[in-house]
Amino acid sequence: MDNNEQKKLLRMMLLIRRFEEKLVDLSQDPQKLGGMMIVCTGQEAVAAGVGAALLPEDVIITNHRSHGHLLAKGAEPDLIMAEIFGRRTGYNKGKSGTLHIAVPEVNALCTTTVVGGGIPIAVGTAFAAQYMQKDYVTVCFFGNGASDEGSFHEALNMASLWNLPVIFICENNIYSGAQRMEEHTKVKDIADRAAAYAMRGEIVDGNDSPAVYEAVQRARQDCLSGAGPVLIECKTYRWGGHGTADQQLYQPKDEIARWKEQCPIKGLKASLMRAGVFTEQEFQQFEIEIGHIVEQAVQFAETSPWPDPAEALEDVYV
Amino acid sequence: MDNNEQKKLLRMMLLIRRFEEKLVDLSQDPQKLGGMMIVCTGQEAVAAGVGAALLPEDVIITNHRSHGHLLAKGAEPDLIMAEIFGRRTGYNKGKSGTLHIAVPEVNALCTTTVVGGGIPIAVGTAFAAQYMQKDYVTVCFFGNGASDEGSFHEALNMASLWNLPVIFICENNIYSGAQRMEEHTKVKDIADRAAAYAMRGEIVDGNDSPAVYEAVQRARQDCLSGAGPVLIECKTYRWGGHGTADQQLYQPKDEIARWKEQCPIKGLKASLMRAGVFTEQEFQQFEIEIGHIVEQAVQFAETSPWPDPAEALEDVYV
Amino acid sequence: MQELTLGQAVNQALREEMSRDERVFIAGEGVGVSIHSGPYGATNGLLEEFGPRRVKDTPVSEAGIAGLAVGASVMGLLPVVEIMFNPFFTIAADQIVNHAAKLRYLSGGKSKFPLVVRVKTGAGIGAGCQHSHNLEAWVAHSPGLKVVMPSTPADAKGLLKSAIRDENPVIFIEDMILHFVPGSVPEGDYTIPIGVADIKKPGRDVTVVTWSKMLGAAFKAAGQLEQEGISVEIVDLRTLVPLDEATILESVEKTGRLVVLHEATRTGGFGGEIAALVAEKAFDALKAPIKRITAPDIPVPFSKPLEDFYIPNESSLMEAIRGLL
Amino acid sequence: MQELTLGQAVNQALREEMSRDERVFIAGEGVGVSIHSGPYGATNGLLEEFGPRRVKDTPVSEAGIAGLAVGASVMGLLPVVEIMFNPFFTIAADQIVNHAAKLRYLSGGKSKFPLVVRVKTGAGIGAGCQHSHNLEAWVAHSPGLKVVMPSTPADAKGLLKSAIRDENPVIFIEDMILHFVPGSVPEGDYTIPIGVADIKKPGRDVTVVTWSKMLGAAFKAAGQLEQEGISVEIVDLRTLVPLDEATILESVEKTGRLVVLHEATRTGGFGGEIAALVAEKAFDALKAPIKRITAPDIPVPFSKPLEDFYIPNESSLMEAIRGLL
Ligand SMILES: Cc1ncc(C[n+]2csc(CCOP(=O)(O)OP(=O)(O)O)c2C)c(N)n1
Ligand SMILES: Cc1ncc(C[n+]2csc(CCOP(=O)(O)OP(=O)(O)O)c2C)c(N)n1
Ligand SMILES: [Mg+2]
Ligand SMILES: [Mg+2]
Repeated sequence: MDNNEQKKLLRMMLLIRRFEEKLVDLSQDPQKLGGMMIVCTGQEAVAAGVGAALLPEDVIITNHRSHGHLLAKGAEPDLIMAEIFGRRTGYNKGKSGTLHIAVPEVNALCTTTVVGGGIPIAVGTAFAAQYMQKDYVTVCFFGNGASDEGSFHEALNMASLWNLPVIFICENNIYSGAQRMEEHTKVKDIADRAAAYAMRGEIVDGNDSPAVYEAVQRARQDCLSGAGPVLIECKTYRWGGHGTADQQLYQPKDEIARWKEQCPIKGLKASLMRAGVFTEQEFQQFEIEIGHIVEQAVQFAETSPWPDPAEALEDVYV
Repeated sequence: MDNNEQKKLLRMMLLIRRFEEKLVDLSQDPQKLGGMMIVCTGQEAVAAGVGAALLPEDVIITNHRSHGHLLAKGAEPDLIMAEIFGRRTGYNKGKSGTLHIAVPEVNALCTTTVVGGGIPIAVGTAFAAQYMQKDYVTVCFFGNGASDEGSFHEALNMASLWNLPVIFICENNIYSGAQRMEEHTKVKDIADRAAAYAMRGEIVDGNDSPAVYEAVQRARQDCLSGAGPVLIECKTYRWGGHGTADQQLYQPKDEIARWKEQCPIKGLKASLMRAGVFTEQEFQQFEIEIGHIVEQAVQFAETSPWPDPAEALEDVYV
Repeated sequence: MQELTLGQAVNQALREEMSRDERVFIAGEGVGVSIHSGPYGATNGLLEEFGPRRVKDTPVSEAGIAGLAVGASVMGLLPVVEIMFNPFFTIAADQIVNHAAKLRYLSGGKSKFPLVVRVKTGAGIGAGCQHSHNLEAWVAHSPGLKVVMPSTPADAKGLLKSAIRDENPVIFIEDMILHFVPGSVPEGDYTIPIGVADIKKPGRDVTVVTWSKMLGAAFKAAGQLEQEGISVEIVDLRTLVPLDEATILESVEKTGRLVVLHEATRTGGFGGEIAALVAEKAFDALKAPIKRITAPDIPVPFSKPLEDFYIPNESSLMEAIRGLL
Repeated sequence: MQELTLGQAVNQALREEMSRDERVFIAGEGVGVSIHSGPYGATNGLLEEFGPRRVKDTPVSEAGIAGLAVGASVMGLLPVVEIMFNPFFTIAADQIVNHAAKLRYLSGGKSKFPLVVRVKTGAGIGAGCQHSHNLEAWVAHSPGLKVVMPSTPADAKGLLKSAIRDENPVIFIEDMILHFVPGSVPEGDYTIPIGVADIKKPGRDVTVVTWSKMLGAAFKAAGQLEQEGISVEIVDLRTLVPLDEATILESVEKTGRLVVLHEATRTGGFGGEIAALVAEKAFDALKAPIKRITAPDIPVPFSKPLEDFYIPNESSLMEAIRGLL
């Protein structure tokens, strides 16, 4: 991955970070934005790394912690923000809200908040690629917790059986709600579950976005060459609670501090600067641009019209 | 396992074989016994081996192919037969029929024909043992096909997480309905799936009843000593079709012939005779006794009263 | 016209649609290589004709099968997947009710999910309550789905072809006893619109609203009552969602009396919906109480006399009708 | 009397039953260590009080959780498991509908399954259709289950205690908005029998049958209509199965008019059952059509004005009632 691409990764992570920090901020004030916000702060390297490895025709299926995935796949901050605000101008006319934003424009075809619910659907979109002999892959994002759902099992077995072009990205952020890994499963590495389907499993440092990018690139080639699906476990950490309403009483403070040391943004920035290809000034330029993008998104959302109540009746059937 | 115990295994296998052969026979004549019979001919070593390793207080949870499991756990042939005949005298007053016979009298607490449906229930009965600090184990029978259901995954993960005293017996008879192993999963051995739950997995020759017995004995000790659950895959073969209505067009004739060579009954009989501890005469004695038991069961069932229609309304609620 | 069983009619519809449109494929447990190799099987012969690319035998994984359909359909394919028996639908329920039915709405109308789920159903097959359990009321109560439940081979063919061409998720429920019952079926590209009920028999004195296998009991009762001078109109819903309210209401406005007949258990059954519709919108026309003839609120028992007791029949229907006159 | 929210009342009932009977344990996702550490949580503080043996946090495995309850209950324990939101019930549906509900029948009455499944439900929480989807009609249509859906903190306490002591599987459905609404709750061992509806407000002119959160809308409408001289009787079902037919029928026989009010979507909703019951058994008393006020047949939308539109309210109820008089 060349320097320019790495800078793009860095910029994308920063965009995700600032976009979601803004959400957390806004959600403190029920007048501005009600409800619980589920954000991926600390995990941006996964979204950015995966997004960079994909082409526009590639499909993503994602979950409740999706904003980063959608941004990295190329969705517009304005339209995501407007959807989160429940406005008519949002990607889904306010029907989805923060939890299920679908962006067919960038082939983000399903965002489901049913834990594990997207995994069998990814098998379907991958099946379609094989059936129509089209050269796209499907990436399916889910968490460590989701890997305990039956849907994970059924889906991975079918994907492997049929050699489908699908990359399963398990974002292991150590928690499933308030339960730590060791409180929801005895396996140490979710990647080990791949063997139960005779599938290749791989562990990646989920805070190292170029590493995520490389792994997904390889997996993408595997998929397109017919070598079958891959399960990639990205080891990372959720800095905040499950959502903004979570006081994180169960999350050890020193654990949080340790992981903050490994901030994916700080890490990549430092590495680029060490290599002498990036300056603090360039970073500040990113901050300014992104600050503008986020402000603009909020303004777009806030000034967008609410849907008319009766619009609720639309879009159920074709 | 001593000779006497081995003889008991042999006798149990023969009972299961003749009992089910009779069912297959009777079902040819819709006047006698309608419907499809699902039998375990060729797989008797699993039922017998497991049954012998268990104590009365141990619980079994089984599936659509259950007659052998129930007989080996100590259920009465007469009362099973009457249930299969749909008579009021059957174990479940005719409400279950061949597919879901429950025999609480011998702690066969759930026979479910929902493939995979019993596995989470076994977690519950095992949980109760741990909760009440009682020294019984739960054995859960299911097939290779069932190991593709999500319920398998959720259950094994929970059992392992909580170290529950439960033995998962996967009877791998190569088929899942009309689909061969390689048509329903890419893994070669279902036992390998245990690793996905950090559980011990083991492969046993499912046509060798003493071997099954030994494996279950060991697993039972593991369970009771708190070493947690075990997945035992018994490699065996379904001589007949899925049920009596199945013409087996998809089952290679030479494959069937090969497996018939490895008949679990023939094998154990030969081994005992080779060891000089068993005679053809003793075997014929078994045949006579068992022939009598089976005839008696059929007679009991045939002469038992049908339930009154309105009895259908009973037993829904306590 | 050809004589086909409902199973064969389904088979013909699948064959014709697969020939017509390359995007159609079928998937499910044993839809290709099956334990039942008889000629009545709904998917019989399709593997031989269309090959393993378009006829996918799956693992025993109902959630996976349904998810396959959801994902394939959003990419533009037209999946027709099978859930072997209605009780196993429960395992696929999340995919169907929370995903197939809702994802279009959640996309703000941008995506569509043109899939069909074929579900086999019904008591009378001697397999007990984990194979026989009519749950059409569940899917009818799940906005985003269409629900079709044919009673004759011709309807099955015409409706399945429409279901496959429909751009929405359609749950297509086939009674297993009807699978073996023959009837005349139009050849060629015969379709019936989804959402249109059918007056299977006109009559003056009482309306019987029914669907699927119970049409037979309705006919038997109507035949016998004719001899007593009672004229029964039989409305076969064929489609539960969208419901053809107009046909039901017109019929009741004419006859002034309604009996709803279904095989599913009583409490919470779809008969309540019909009764509620009529009690609201044709109240003034009603000359007598609305009756429901249904299975009792019990699981389907195995034993023959018990299972026979479970299934509603013409006697109880006739008794109900006589009671209204 | 103490003032508790419904969530706190559930909490108290759990605490009291766990203290009373060692066989009671709770299990579910975050029932011990939770992302919501507030005092309104239904299971708040129970881990601290009863320890990890009796308060089991589970993996995200709804089928597993339900199966745990089935297996533990047949061994004599009294599990109270939680399904976090009603849409996730679909994943547990096979265990609950095909197993918890049917296994007693399949044992010929030999075994019993005294379990409780607590399900959180309801729109108005701004989380969209995969968190909010009222499916009480599904479980009400599944013989072998009892179905309870309380509207007040006191009812929640009294009914949950009865549910835990009931020897049958009980589905106990708690509205998430009600979780935060306070009310007076009797101290100590207060129980309410399952299967008994409650006339929350007597009246003369029209019967409103409702349950759960909609009781609030019924009260608001009744209050306003009182001023117009219209007297509304409010029947709160509290239990859907077994249904208290007598109370409903007596009320309609008195008032001659019926409106059913529920939050679930219209088609196939449990309102149909009530309408059908009355149209059959109190037909002669009816002076006007039966009306249903329900959510429209759509998934629960996210955006505030859309979600508000979805939830039935007192205006549409008042309009319906005025239309009947
Ligand atoms: C089927 C289902 N069960 C429970 C929930 C509630 N829930 C939402 S997120 C979550 C934890 C998921 O953990 P994980 O998969 O690791 O993803 P993470 O939140 O850590 O990103 C739970 C239990 C849900 N949304 N869907
Ligand atoms: C949930 C569910 N899906 C499908 C079926 C239909 N069915 C009955 S047995 C069977 C095959 C099961 O194979 P396996 O688990 O290997 O057991 P075996 O029959 O070989 O003993 C299938 C698909 C069912 N009973 N339950
Ligand atoms: Mg996680
Ligand atoms: Mg098998």
